[in-house]
Amino acid sequence: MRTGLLAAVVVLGFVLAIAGVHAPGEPGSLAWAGIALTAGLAAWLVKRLGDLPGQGWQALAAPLAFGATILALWEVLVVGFEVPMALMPAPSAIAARMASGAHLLWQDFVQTFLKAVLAGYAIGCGSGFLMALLADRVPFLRRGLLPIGNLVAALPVVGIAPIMVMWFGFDWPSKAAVVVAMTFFPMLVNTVAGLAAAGALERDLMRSYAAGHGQTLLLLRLPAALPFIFTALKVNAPLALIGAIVAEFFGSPTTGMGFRITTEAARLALDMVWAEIVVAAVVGSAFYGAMALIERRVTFWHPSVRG
Amino acid sequence: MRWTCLPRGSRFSKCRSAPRDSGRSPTVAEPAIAARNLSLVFRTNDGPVHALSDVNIDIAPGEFISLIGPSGCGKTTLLRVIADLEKPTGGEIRVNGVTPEAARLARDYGYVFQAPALFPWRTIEGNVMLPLQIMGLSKAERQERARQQLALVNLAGFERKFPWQLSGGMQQRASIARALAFEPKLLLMDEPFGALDEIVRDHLNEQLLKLWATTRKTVVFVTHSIPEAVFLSTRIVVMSPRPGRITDIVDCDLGPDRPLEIRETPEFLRIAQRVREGLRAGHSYEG
Amino acid sequence: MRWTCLPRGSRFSKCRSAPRDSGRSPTVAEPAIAARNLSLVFRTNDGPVHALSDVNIDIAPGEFISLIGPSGCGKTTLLRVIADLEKPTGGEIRVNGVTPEAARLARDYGYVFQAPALFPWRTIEGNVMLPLQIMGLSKAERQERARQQLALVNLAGFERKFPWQLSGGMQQRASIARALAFEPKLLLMDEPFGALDEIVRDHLNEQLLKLWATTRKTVVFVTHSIPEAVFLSTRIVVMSPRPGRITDIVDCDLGPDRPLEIRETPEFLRIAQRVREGLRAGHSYEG
Amino acid sequence: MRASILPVLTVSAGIVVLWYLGAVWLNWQVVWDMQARAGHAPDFATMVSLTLSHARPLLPAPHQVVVETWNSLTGPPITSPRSLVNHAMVTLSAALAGFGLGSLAGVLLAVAIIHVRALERSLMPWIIASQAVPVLALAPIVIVALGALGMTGLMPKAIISAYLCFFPVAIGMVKGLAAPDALSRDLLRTYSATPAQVFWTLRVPTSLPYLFAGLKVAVAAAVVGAIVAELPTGAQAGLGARLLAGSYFGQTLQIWSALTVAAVVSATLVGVVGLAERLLARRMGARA
Amino acid sequence: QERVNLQLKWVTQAQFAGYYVAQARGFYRAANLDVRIAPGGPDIAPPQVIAGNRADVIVEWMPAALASRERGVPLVNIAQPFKRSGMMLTCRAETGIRTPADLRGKTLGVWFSGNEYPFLAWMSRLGYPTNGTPQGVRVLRQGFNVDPLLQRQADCVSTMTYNEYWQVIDGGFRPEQLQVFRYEEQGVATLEDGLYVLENRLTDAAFVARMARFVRASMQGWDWARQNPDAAAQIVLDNDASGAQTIAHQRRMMGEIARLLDTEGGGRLVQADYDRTVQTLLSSGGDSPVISRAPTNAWTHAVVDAIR
Ligand SMILES: Nc1ncnc2c1ncn2[C@@H]1O[C@H](COP(=O)(O)OP(=O)(O)OP(=O)(O)O)[C@@H](O)[C@H]1O
Ligand SMILES: Nc1ncnc2c1ncn2[C@@H]1O[C@H](COP(=O)(O)OP(=O)(O)OP(=O)(O)O)[C@@H](O)[C@H]1O
Ligand SMILES: Cc1ncc(C[n+]2csc(CCO)c2C)c(N)n1
Ligand SMILES: [Mg+2]
Ligand SMILES: [Mg+2]
Repeated sequence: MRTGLLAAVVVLGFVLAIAGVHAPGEPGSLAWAGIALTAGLAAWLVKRLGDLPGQGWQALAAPLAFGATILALWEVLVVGFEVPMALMPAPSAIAARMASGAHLLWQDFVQTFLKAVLAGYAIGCGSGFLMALLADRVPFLRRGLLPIGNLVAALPVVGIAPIMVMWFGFDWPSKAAVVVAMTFFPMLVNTVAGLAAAGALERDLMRSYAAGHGQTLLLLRLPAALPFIFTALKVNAPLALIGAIVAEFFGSPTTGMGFRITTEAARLALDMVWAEIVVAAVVGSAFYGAMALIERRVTFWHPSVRG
Repeated sequence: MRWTCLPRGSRFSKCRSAPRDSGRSPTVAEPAIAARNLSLVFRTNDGPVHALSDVNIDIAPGEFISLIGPSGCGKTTLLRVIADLEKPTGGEIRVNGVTPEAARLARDYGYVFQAPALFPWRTIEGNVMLPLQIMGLSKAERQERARQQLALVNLAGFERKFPWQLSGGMQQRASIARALAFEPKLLLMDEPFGALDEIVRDHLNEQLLKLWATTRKTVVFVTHSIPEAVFLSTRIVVMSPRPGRITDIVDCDLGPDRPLEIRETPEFLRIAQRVREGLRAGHSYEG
Repeated sequence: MRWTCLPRGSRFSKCRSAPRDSGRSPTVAEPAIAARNLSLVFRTNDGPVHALSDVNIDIAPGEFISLIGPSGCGKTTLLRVIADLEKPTGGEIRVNGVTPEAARLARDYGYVFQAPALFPWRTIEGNVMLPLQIMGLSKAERQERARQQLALVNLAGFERKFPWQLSGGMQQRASIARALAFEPKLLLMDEPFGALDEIVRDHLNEQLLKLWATTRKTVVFVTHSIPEAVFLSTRIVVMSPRPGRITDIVDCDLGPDRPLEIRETPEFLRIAQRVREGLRAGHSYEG
Repeated sequence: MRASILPVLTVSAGIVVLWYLGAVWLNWQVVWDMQARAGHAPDFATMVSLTLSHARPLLPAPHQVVVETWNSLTGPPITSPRSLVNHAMVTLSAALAGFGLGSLAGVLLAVAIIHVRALERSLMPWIIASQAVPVLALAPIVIVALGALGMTGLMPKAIISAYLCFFPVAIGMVKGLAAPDALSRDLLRTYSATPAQVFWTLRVPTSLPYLFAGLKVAVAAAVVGAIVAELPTGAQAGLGARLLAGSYFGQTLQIWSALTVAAVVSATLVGVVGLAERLLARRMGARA
Repeated sequence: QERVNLQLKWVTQAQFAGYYVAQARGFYRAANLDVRIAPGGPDIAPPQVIAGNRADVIVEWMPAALASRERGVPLVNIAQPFKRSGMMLTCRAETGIRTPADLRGKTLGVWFSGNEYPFLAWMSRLGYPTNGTPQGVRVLRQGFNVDPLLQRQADCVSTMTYNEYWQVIDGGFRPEQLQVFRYEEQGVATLEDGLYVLENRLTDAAFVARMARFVRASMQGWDWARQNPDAAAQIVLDNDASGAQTIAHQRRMMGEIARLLDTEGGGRLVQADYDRTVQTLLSSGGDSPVISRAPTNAWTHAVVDAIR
């Protein structure tokens, strides 16, 4: 109840502030004091919302309130101090641009995420995983392949992106290849660590059944490794997106989020740049969220999930 | 393999100690387990630990052997060596005429560990079905056998629970069901009934005895309960610690039919007393 | 707090059953533990589990209470509720006149879990010192106490080993040493001696009794061994499962001095028999 | 250690053979075109040798990379801008600073998240969102903004590098710090241990495998971050500058030698983290 | 000495030789200036740098400068050392491309990031859509180099007379195997490398005077560089911190750069060139035109006039 009242005050405060800065004339020091007070109240609100029990909408309330506060402050500060668009556009300008450039944003999303990121992520995580299994299966390879895997997989994007463009052309496959290179290593390292996580007694049990390597893997060691594997899947989700976007910097067709960001940035159309960034952030978070959700369902037994 | 013990009452004393260094059972053709001068030393950061030293024993097929001895004397280690979970550092061991490794690969062992070792991501039923799945049984048969075994250990109704939702004793019973479900030739049980109350324990003792009597599996059984050892075994191996070694092997010819009431008979008590003395002798707490 | 039981031989029967729903000890001013209509229901994926139902008991300071009952009847759960590790879903419980949480925050509890729960990255000594470290004792004192307690459970010489280098029983003893080292007001012990052989067990029983007699701690003790319960306790609480509830509370007025030989006395055997009957009555295996 | 030399050599040998085959195959077309334009029609052996010595190959032959790397490492004096050692040091220092900052930030963040539930809920989604923001696109803005705050030189690069590497540490650490089993947590609960005590005696030791997996990923990411951050600073020095200049002038060999050095730097750092992990594990009584 | 921070558009190379020469030969010092030259790179937008107050003056191409102006960074051209455009489209002759009409249906590498407008203007003049339809051309965003041409991923790529063209030659092509289209000759040239400052600072007479000295010393540097190309190339090389440049390439570049310069004019912007640039940009069309209306006050002669 008190929280509701607080929320209402904060919303009213920000509405007034935004209207104030958009109105002609310089905001006075009194106005700034009001804005500072509203921001303080907003922080308190976020804290209260974060302490709410429950799993449903309550879990979303805090981050949303936090985000809305940041956006409101951003709008007020950028408009209030008349920061040029070339340095930092206001959220309202970004929103307007997102609406007017929706078809371009969609086209770029298809090119970068649906094609390059998804393909690269699947192949990269898959191959890191398989490499870990292979190294685990053949001790000889473990000792030989892992150091070299480290070597190859720790290559910087900036270096491989131009080479991938040379090898795989300008379209999305070269971006996917970069994503593969970026996501491979986290998956390799985490899977190797995870495969070592099964308990000694449980291994002995499988041994006493003369379970084959594959059976032990499938029935014991992979389930025990899942928390690690999901850590990699989660880390890789935003990483893959960054990789694809950065790779487009080194040659691309004339669509794609990275293409748009760099060309528009050079023209100082920062509203469009931020529109793409918003899309990237939303897509990256959703991708991560999806992985986290699957993790909760699959590793329900792990203490970190059971609580 | 025939039952080698004499029928009840045919001899005056049914309890006889075998000479220490040849733990040979009277009429053994090919022993199920044969250990010769077995020893095992663990290397640790602060010096070696002599977990087994010069262990000699022959176990005939179909025997029910109990290992008894003070905590830390090497009972678990001996079981682990038999099951090929630990390599001896000296001596020799054969299981069914082959190495422990070959026996393990032939899936001869059913091992009940001292701790339950259930997989948290599997339901109780899933845990009991684990070895059956590994042996490649059909799903229907797996479920049928798991159901039976869970009923045997009185866990019917808990099939769909996860291990952390069970009490300690229930987890241990689930782990017993898991080892029984898969009907191994050789049953290795490490204090399987330690966490159970007297009544369940008696019940499971009877069940185990029945199972053993009908299937004639070879059983190696670790327990701390002298009455339990006497009630179940054909022979009782008494061990003593540091270095872990066999101090006595007590024959226990109570015959195959053992109602619970046998525990009040003088023969029973005499054997128990003998084991108790052996145990006390090898113990550092005496006096 | 004075010892409330009558001296030996002053009454005909030293064993008396308390009425079921008022488990009040005769002369209690402020009970160390008071439970009223305590109940606890676990919600699980396939329906609720009634782990505790309508539990009423008063435990006087300085009492030694044993909980006994079939596997899964809620002994561990009751202990966990007392220790504020589980919140009851109904009823009320006070510990030393305050809530379990307040008692926990006052560091009144020493809890020996059913499983050893040793930290694998700490040596045995490090594990025993853990609570002392948390209580903020000086390093020298920590080491001194750990040494003492490890000697008490006969683990001298294993200070620098890691838990996985110990046998099951040794791990359990380490966990007992850990709980004793920190000298809590209230000792909660969940089958502490389950994995120990008779002789160590007897030894530790005596030690525990000595400790209890000198310090007059309140002890709540879970065991599956009826003789152990009778030997140690001032009262024995018999529980039965599904829903977990108290079926009987058996007084056990054997007085403070209890040599091991007391276990052969008729009074002892009578109490044991009574507990056994209570246990059997609440059990689903009867017949 | 010695046991791994033979396998490494064997696998390396296999890779080198594949690499040579790949070089011939990938460069064939370009070399053939070039020869054709010059009016030559070389035979197979000549073609093979040409594909392995082409100056602007799609895939340079291993020996070309080795020679180029060796020359640029040992040829010019270490202080000269032509020396790869010089560039590697520039990148390494930024990467190490970034790794230090980033892993510290990651750990602190994880600690905060584990202890303050409100933080996890309000902050975590935004941190994840921030990770999906393409650094390279924002790097110029970041550099300009930090420059306005008076930060130049190593710091901006270290910050971008830290930004890339704190995430794997934070995610792994959040998992690891939450990984202690219920029984161990209950034990400390009965002692009424303070959150700090639970943290140091239980959560930290349990989280170490997760932490080290995260650190290994992070240290590699730190190198990538430092390299990426070198571009908007004018790409003057560092392996990133070399990569870019090589790319700009079509000096494939230069790219590959810079890549090789970058990979060796990363792998060495990953190796050092792995070594630290093993040493620590041994102290904590891990089984051999 | 007064400080001047100069932000270049690209990495250290002979394209900026005049500034490096002026510094190395002491022309700036003689003009009582302490000039700090910051090299650029593919993701440095000089207008952003100057808007963030990290530079006093920048080297920029006019399309990008005018675009910034429309987006709130009021850049003003104070001098234009480069008179001609060095940009061209270079095609492999074997593709059969001879005239602009042959470009239909071909794959072309184009620099974006503000450098695409002359190209777009040209295509819209030719009437070719650039969205990949068969009636038009397929456009690739070209990376930093000419590899797409060498590896036949593109039929034509963008090159500068002084730089990328020679990389194509080094890549094994003889000039007669190439077909080049200079933007100058296609009538869509835009002004390159000019000096720009923020408009509001020009109200400060002291700043104008400082810039005047700066421009004069820079033009002195260009003059010297044009007359001593080899020495200028060496000076550039000495300033290359990446260590990736070669002397041969820089000498050749210096030679070509010299042809684009206008040192006699002292850096004075010719209004006709400016008007042509604006015209070209306005005709480049598309959904997102670089400038939507003719800018005002985007250049001034105040600084070059102050030199005298
Ligand atoms: N992995 C190991 N490394 C080092 N020492 C070990 C290891 N495993 C067991 N030991 C030591 O070997 C000895 C025998 O251990 P074992 O587990 O066989 O005893 P146990 O007879 O089963 O005892 P309990 O009845 O307590 O389970 C003990 O002293 C123990 O410390
Ligand atoms: N976390 C849990 N979730 C669901 N059910 C649980 C949970 N913990 C215990 N139970 C159930 O509560 C009941 C009582 O368990 P508890 O552990 O108290 O038994 P116990 O008397 O200690 O048995 P034992 O002697 O076998 O240790 C059991 O039926 C068990 O399945
Ligand atoms: C990504 C990228 N964008 C633009 C250019 C074009 N460019 C910027 S400065 C300059 C002068 C030539 O050296 C040229 C052509 C490029 N090369 N790479
Ligand atoms: Mg054992
Ligand atoms: Mg229990």
